[in-house]
Amino acid sequence: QPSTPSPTATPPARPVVFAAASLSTVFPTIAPAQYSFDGSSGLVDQLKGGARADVFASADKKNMDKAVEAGLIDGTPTMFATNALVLITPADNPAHVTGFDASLTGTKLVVCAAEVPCGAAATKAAQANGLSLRPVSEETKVTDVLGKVSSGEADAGLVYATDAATAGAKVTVFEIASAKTDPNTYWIGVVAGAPNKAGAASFIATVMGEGQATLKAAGFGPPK
Amino acid sequence: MGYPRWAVLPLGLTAAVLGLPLLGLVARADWPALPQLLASQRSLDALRLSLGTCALATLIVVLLGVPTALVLARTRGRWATLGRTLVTVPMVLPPVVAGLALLTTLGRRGLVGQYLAAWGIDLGFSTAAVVIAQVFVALPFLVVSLEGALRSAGQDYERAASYLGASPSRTLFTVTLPMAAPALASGTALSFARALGEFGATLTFAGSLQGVTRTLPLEIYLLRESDSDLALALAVVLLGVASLVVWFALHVQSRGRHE
Amino acid sequence: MGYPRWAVLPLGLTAAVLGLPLLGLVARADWPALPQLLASQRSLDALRLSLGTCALATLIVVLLGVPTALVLARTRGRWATLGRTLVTVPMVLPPVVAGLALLTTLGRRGLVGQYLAAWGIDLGFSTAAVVIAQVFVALPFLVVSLEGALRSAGQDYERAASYLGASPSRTLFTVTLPMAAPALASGTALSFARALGEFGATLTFAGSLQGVTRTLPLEIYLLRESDSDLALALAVVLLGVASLVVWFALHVQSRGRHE
Amino acid sequence: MSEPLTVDARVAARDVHVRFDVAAGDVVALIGPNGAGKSTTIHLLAGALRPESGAITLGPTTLAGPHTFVPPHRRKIGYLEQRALLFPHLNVLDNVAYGPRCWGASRQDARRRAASELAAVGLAGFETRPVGTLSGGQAQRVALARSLACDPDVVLLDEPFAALDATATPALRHLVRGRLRGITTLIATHDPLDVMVLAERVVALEHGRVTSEGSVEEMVARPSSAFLADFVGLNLLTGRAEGTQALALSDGSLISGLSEAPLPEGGARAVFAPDAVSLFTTPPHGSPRTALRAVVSAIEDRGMVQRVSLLVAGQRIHADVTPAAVRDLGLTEGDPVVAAIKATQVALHPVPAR
Amino acid sequence: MSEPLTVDARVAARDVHVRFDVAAGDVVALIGPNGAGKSTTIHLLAGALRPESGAITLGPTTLAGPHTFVPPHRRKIGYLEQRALLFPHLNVLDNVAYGPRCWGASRQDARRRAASELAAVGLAGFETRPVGTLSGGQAQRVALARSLACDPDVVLLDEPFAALDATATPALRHLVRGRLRGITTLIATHDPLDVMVLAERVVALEHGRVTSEGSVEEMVARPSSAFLADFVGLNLLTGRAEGTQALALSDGSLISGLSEAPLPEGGARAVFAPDAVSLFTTPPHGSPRTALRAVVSAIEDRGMVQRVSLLVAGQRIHADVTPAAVRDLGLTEGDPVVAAIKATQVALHPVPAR
Ligand SMILES: Nc1ncnc2c1ncn2[C@@H]1O[C@H](COP(=O)(O)OP(=O)(O)OP(=O)(O)O)[C@@H](O)[C@H]1O
Ligand SMILES: Nc1ncnc2c1ncn2[C@@H]1O[C@H](COP(=O)(O)OP(=O)(O)OP(=O)(O)O)[C@@H](O)[C@H]1O
Ligand code: MOO
Ligand SMILES: [Mg+2]
Ligand SMILES: [Mg+2]
Repeated sequence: QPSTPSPTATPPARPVVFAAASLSTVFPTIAPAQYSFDGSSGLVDQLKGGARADVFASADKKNMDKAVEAGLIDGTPTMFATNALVLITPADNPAHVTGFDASLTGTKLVVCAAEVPCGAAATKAAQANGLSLRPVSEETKVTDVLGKVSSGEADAGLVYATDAATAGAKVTVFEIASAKTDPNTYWIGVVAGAPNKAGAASFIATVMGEGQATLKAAGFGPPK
Repeated sequence: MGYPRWAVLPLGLTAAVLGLPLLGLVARADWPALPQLLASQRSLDALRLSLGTCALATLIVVLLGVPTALVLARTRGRWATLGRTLVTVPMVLPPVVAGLALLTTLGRRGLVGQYLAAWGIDLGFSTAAVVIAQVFVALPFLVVSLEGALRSAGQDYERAASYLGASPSRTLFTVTLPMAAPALASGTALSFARALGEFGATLTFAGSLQGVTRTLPLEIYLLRESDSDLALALAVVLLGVASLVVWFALHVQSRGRHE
Repeated sequence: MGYPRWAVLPLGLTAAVLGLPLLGLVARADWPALPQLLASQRSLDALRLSLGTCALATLIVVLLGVPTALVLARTRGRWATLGRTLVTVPMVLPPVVAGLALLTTLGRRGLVGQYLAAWGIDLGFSTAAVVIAQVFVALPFLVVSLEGALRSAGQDYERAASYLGASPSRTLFTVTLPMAAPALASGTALSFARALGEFGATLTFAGSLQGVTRTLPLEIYLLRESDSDLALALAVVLLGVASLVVWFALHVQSRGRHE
Repeated sequence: MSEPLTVDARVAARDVHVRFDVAAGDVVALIGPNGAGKSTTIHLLAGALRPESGAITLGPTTLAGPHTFVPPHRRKIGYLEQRALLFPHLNVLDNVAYGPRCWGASRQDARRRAASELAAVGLAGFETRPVGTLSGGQAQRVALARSLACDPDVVLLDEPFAALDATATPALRHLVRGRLRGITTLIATHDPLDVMVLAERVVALEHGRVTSEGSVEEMVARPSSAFLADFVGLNLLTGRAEGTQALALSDGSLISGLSEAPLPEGGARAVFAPDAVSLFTTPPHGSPRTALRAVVSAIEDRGMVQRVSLLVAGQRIHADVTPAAVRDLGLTEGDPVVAAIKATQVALHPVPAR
Repeated sequence: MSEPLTVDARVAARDVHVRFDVAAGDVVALIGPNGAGKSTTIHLLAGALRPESGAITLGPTTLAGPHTFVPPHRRKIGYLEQRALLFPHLNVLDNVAYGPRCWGASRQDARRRAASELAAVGLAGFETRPVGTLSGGQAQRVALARSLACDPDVVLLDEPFAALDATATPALRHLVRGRLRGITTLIATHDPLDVMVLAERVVALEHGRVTSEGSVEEMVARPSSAFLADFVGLNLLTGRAEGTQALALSDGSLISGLSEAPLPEGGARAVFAPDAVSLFTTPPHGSPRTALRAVVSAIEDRGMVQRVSLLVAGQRIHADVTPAAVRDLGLTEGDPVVAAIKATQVALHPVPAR
C-alpha cells in the first residue's frame, strides 16, 4: 500500500503513534508518522513497560480507560471514530443465512471472545436481538473471525464493518441494526511524557479534521 | 574437567538471559488471584485440553519423526540436503502463517480438505485440528535435533548388531534408539514444549472454544485482554507444568543410563 | 541399508504433513501482486531488518549456547538436570508471554531495566530489543539440540586431544565442535529459523516500528489486516529466504565432512 | 549345514580384487601385511561392503552379485572385529544374548546360552557388569562370546586375539578351535600360531590381490613370496599321531613334541621354528628327543644366519644356523645330516578336522 | 629433562591400589592378566582418572594428590591407547601434527615434524589420507606417530603393538626403543618380547595390586608368582657385549646370539626360551654355538615337561626338557651339565640405557 503524505502543516518531527492493529491500513494514509501497530491491550502493556510514544489510539474504550487509569495519557482522550458490528458469510452463503436472526442456529458461527471488544459488542447485539448464539469458536482477534469466514471454513461471523470492507467480494455482509446504534468506539490521546508533544497534537488534529473523510471511506462511522 | 573453565561465563549469561525474564514473570504475576483462577472451570478446561492434545501430538511427532530423522541421517547427497531443508523450513513460519497454511490445505475448501469434507470428515474447529496444528509446528524440532545426533553418532554399533542377525527394525529399536536416548529425550522434550506453547497456528486453524480448542496459551492470551497480571499468573502455571514434564523426562532418561 | 524399509512410510507421512500446507500456502498466495509488494519500501525494510537481526541473534545464540550446551553435557546429576530443565522451559512460553516477561524485566520500569535506564541504556522498542527477543526464544533450541548430541557422542576423542596437550579450549575448537558439526549446524539452523519466524515476543517487547522493529513476520501480520492473500505472498518470500539460508548451511556442512 | 564359499569381488576404491574359494567347513587363514585387504575381504563377506563387480556365493546362495545382495542380518555370520563394539546400554550378559535373541531364542534361552558362552571365555561372574567397566581384553573376550553365541554358518574373525593377554590366548584359541569344527571360517591374523593351530588353508593377500593360496602345509613348505616366508617362519611336518606325544613320518621316523590336549588318532602336525633345529653329523647323546635323518637341499645366506633347507621323508624343513656352524660342520648341498629338535620346542596339533 | 615418578594411588571403584616408583628415564613394563589394572594405572598417570587417595608425583611436581590435580593437557605425556582414536575430521598428517601444534609449534614446523614421524612408522605417502580409510594396523601406527610427535616427558603405552602385523612389529619396536631413550616410560603389555627389548624394570599387577616389582633380570630369574613365571617363560643372562654377536658372562664363558642392530659396547642381555636349552653330559659337536658349564640346582615336574633350573656363572636359567630326557641323562640336583643353545635362538639386546 503506497502511503500518500497528506498536505497538512508539517510538524517539526514525525510523532510516534501507537495504534490499534485495525487502524494499520487507514492511519498511514491520513498522516505520516512512525507507527507501531498491535492489539489495543498489547499497546497498553507496552506503554506500561515504558515504551516511548507520542500518541495512543485505542480500538475500544476499555483499553483507553486502562491507559488513563495507569496515568499514561495526558489530559482526556478523544473519540475519533466508531465501528459497527456486521454479520458476514462467505460470498456464496452456503448455510443460507438470512441475517442476524434465527437462521444462524445450527450454522458454524464464529465470533470474538467476550474479553475482546468485538466479542463484547457481539454479546450486546445478541441480547438486543433476543438471540442466544452457539458459536463454534470464540476468536481472540477479529481478523481471525474474518479469516475463517472469508476462507469458507465458517458459515458466518461477526466482525466490524471495516473488516468486512477489507474482505471485499469474498464475503456477503448483513448489517445489524442494533449494532449501528451502539457501535464500538475508537479513542485517541497524547501519551504522558511524550517527547514530541507538538507533533502529537498536530497528528490528533489531523485525524479529527481531514482524516475523518479517509476514515469514512474505510468503513468507519463518525464519532458520536 | 570436560570443558574450558571460561565456559561458565557464557553459561552464566545464558542463565541470565533465560532466567531473569522468567523471574520477572514470576515477580509480576498476580499471585493472590491465582487460587481462584485455577479453580475456575475455564482454566481447568484449558489445562486439561492442553495436556491431552500435547501428549497426543508428541506421540504422533515421535512416531513420524523418528523414522524420518533416521532416513535423513542415513542418506547422503542432494536428496538428503533437500529433505533436511524441507523439514527445517516450516519452523521459520510465523505461527499465524502456519495456521493459515493449514487452513488453506485442510480447511473445508482447502487443497486436501475439500476431499475430506466430501468424505464427511470435517477437521475445522475440532480438537483434532488442535493436534494437527501442534504436530505441524513441533515435528520439525524432533526431526532436526534427532537427525543431527544420529548423523554424529555414526553406524558402527548398528553394523555390529546386523552381523549378529538383527534386522534393520530390530537394530533401530534395540541399538540405535537406546544409544540415541539423550538426543531422543531432548528432541521429544523440545517438541512437547513447542506443542504446549503453540498459539498462533492453533488460533488460526482450530479456533478457540472453551474445552474443545482453547488450549492454555489461548486462554492466557484471552485473559490478557482483561488482566495482564492474571494472564501472567496463568502463564507461570503453564511454565510449572512444562517444567515438571521436562524435568521428569530428563530425570528418567539420566537414571536409565549406566554411569 | 541403514534403516528399516518401512521407515519410508512415516517419512512419506512427514513429507505430507509438512509439505502439503507449504504447498497450500504457495498455491493461495497472491502472486501477481508480489512484485509490487516486494518493491515497496515497507517490505524491503522488513526483509532487511529481519535478516540483520536474525544474523546477529544467531551469532549471539551460538556464542552463548555452545559453551552452555557443553557444560550441561559434561555435568552429571541434579544440577545438570536442573540446568537442562531451565533451558528447555522458556521454549514452552507462548511468544506473547515471553514478550511480556522481557518487558517486565528489561523494560524501562522493569526489574533490571530500571537500572539500565538509570545508566542511560534504553532497550525497549529499539532494534536491540528485537535481537534480545529473538535470542530469548532461539537460544534454548541450540542448547537443547547440541547438548543431546554432545552427550551422545561421549568424550573419547576429547581425552585423546588432552593427552596430546590440547587445553580444554583448544579441544573444544579443534575436536569437539568439528566432530559435532552436523548437530551444531542443525542447531544453528533451528535457532536461525526460530528467530526469523519470531513474532509475538518481538511485537510485545520491541513494538512494530517500520525499519526499526517491524520484522518480516510483523509486516506479514499487519498486511493480513488488510489482505490475507498478499500476506501469504510475503510469507512465501520469508519461506524462500529461510530455505535458502538453511539449504546453504546444510550444504556447506555436508561438503565439509570427509565421506 | 556348512557350505562352500566362493569369492570373486572387486572394490576399486580400495584397490582390492580378491578371488578365492573355501570348501565347506574349511578354516582359512587370511594373511598379509597391514593394508593388504584382509579386513576389506572380511567386510565383503559380512555384507558391510558390496562388491563393485564379481560375486560371493555360499553354497547355493548368492550372497552378493550384480543383481543380488543379501544384507548382513540375513547372513548367519559370527563376526569379531578388531574393536569389540559392545553395546554400551546393555550389560555383559545381554550383549552376548543379543545374537540368539535376534535368531529367535526366548529371552530365557538366550540368557542361558549367553551365560555358558561367557563361562567359556572365562568371564563367568561378569554377567551384570556394565560393559563400560571392562578392561580392553575383557571386552574383546565378551565380543568373542557374543559372536559365537548364535551358532553361525560362517565365522569371520579379524585379529581375534590381538588384545588378549598372552597367558589367556592359548586357552581361548583352543576354545575357538573346538567351536569352529565344521564351520566355514575365515581368520584374518598376524599371528602364525593362529594359522598353524586353527587353519587348514591359507589365503595370502598383498596389495589387495591374492598372491598365494593353498594348504597350510604347502605354504609353509614353499612360501611363494618374501612376506610369506617371513610370516611363516615355522617348520611344519605332517604325519600320523603315534601315541599322544609323537608323530610318525612316512619313513617311520618319530618326532616327539608337546600338545595342548592329547592327540587324537589320525593326521597330525608338528610345528617348530627353524632356529630350533640343531644339525649334527652323527646322532648326539643329549636331551633332544628327535633326531631325524635328513639331506641338505640348499643353503641360503640370510646375513646373520644361514638358512639350511633339508629334505626329511619327502617334506621340506629349514634349519637356521650361524655361518660359523656351517663352516664348522663343512655343510654343502647333498650332505646327509642329523637334525635334532628338542621335544619341548615342537608343538603337535591334530590336522584341523572338517 | 626426565624426572622420577612415584605412584601411590587408589581407585576403590575398580578395586585398584597401586604403589611403585620409577627412576628418571627408566622404562618400566606393566604386566598382568586381563583386568589386573594396567590400563587403570596408565589412566591415573595420564590424568584421565583422579586417585581417590594417595598421590602421584613427577620429579618436584605433584601430578595428583589430595589437594592438587594437574589436568592431562598440562602433563607432557605421549599416550597410546588400545584404540587408535584418530580424529576423524583431520587427515593423517594433521592428526600427527596435532600434538606439536598444541605445544606451540607453528603450523609448518608441526607438519614437518609430523611428516617425519609418519615416515618413521612406515607411512610416508599417507599424509593426505582421511583417517577413515586406514586399515586397523595403519591407524594404530598413525596413533603411535601422533603420540610421539610432541616430545613427551613421560610416555605411556597401552599394548602399543597389539594391532600391528607381525612382520612390522620388530621394526616398530626398534623405533620406539630408540625414541624412549632417556624418557620415563610405562608400557602395559602382554608380550614378553616388549618387556625384554624395551624395559629395564617390571611392575607386575594382579587384582589391582602390585604383586612384584624389580629389574627385568630379577623378575626373570625369580618370578614370584605363577602368572609371572608363565608370562616370562624366557631366560635372561646379563653380561658384557663381546664383539657384536656375543656376550661374555662373569666367568668368561661366551654366549653367541643374534641382535637386531650391532651391539654397542657395555651391558647386554641374552634372551632365550627354556625350551631352547639342550642338556648334554659332555660338550656335543654340532651346530649349537654355545655350550655353557652349568650345575643343576632343581628339577620341577610340570607335567609334560620337566623344568630344570641351572646355575650359570651365578645366574639362574631354566631348561625345559621331556621327562624321558631327564631319565636318559640321569639328572639329579648338583650334577654338572653342559647347556647348549643355538645362536639362532638367542636374542642379544643392549641393556636399555637411561
Ligand atoms: N573405509 C575405507 N575407505 C577407503 N579405503 C580404505 C577403507 N578402509 C581401508 N581402506 C584401504 O584399503 C586397503 C585395505 O585395507 P584393509 O583394512 O582391508 O587392510 P588389512 O589387511 O585389514 O590391514 P590391517 O592388518 O592393518 O588390519 C588399505 O590400503 C586401506 O588403507
Ligand atoms: N570405567 C570403569 N569403571 C569401573 N571399573 C572398571 C572400568 N574400567 C575398568 N574397570 C575394572 O577395573 C579393573 C582393572 O581394569 P584395567 O582396564 O585397568 O585392566 P587391564 O590390566 O588394562 O586389562 P587388559 O589387559 O584386559 O587391558 C577390571 O576389573 C575392570 O573390569
Ligand atoms: O486491533 Mo483490535 O484492538 O483487536 O480491534
Ligand atoms: Mg584389518
Ligand atoms: Mg587394558
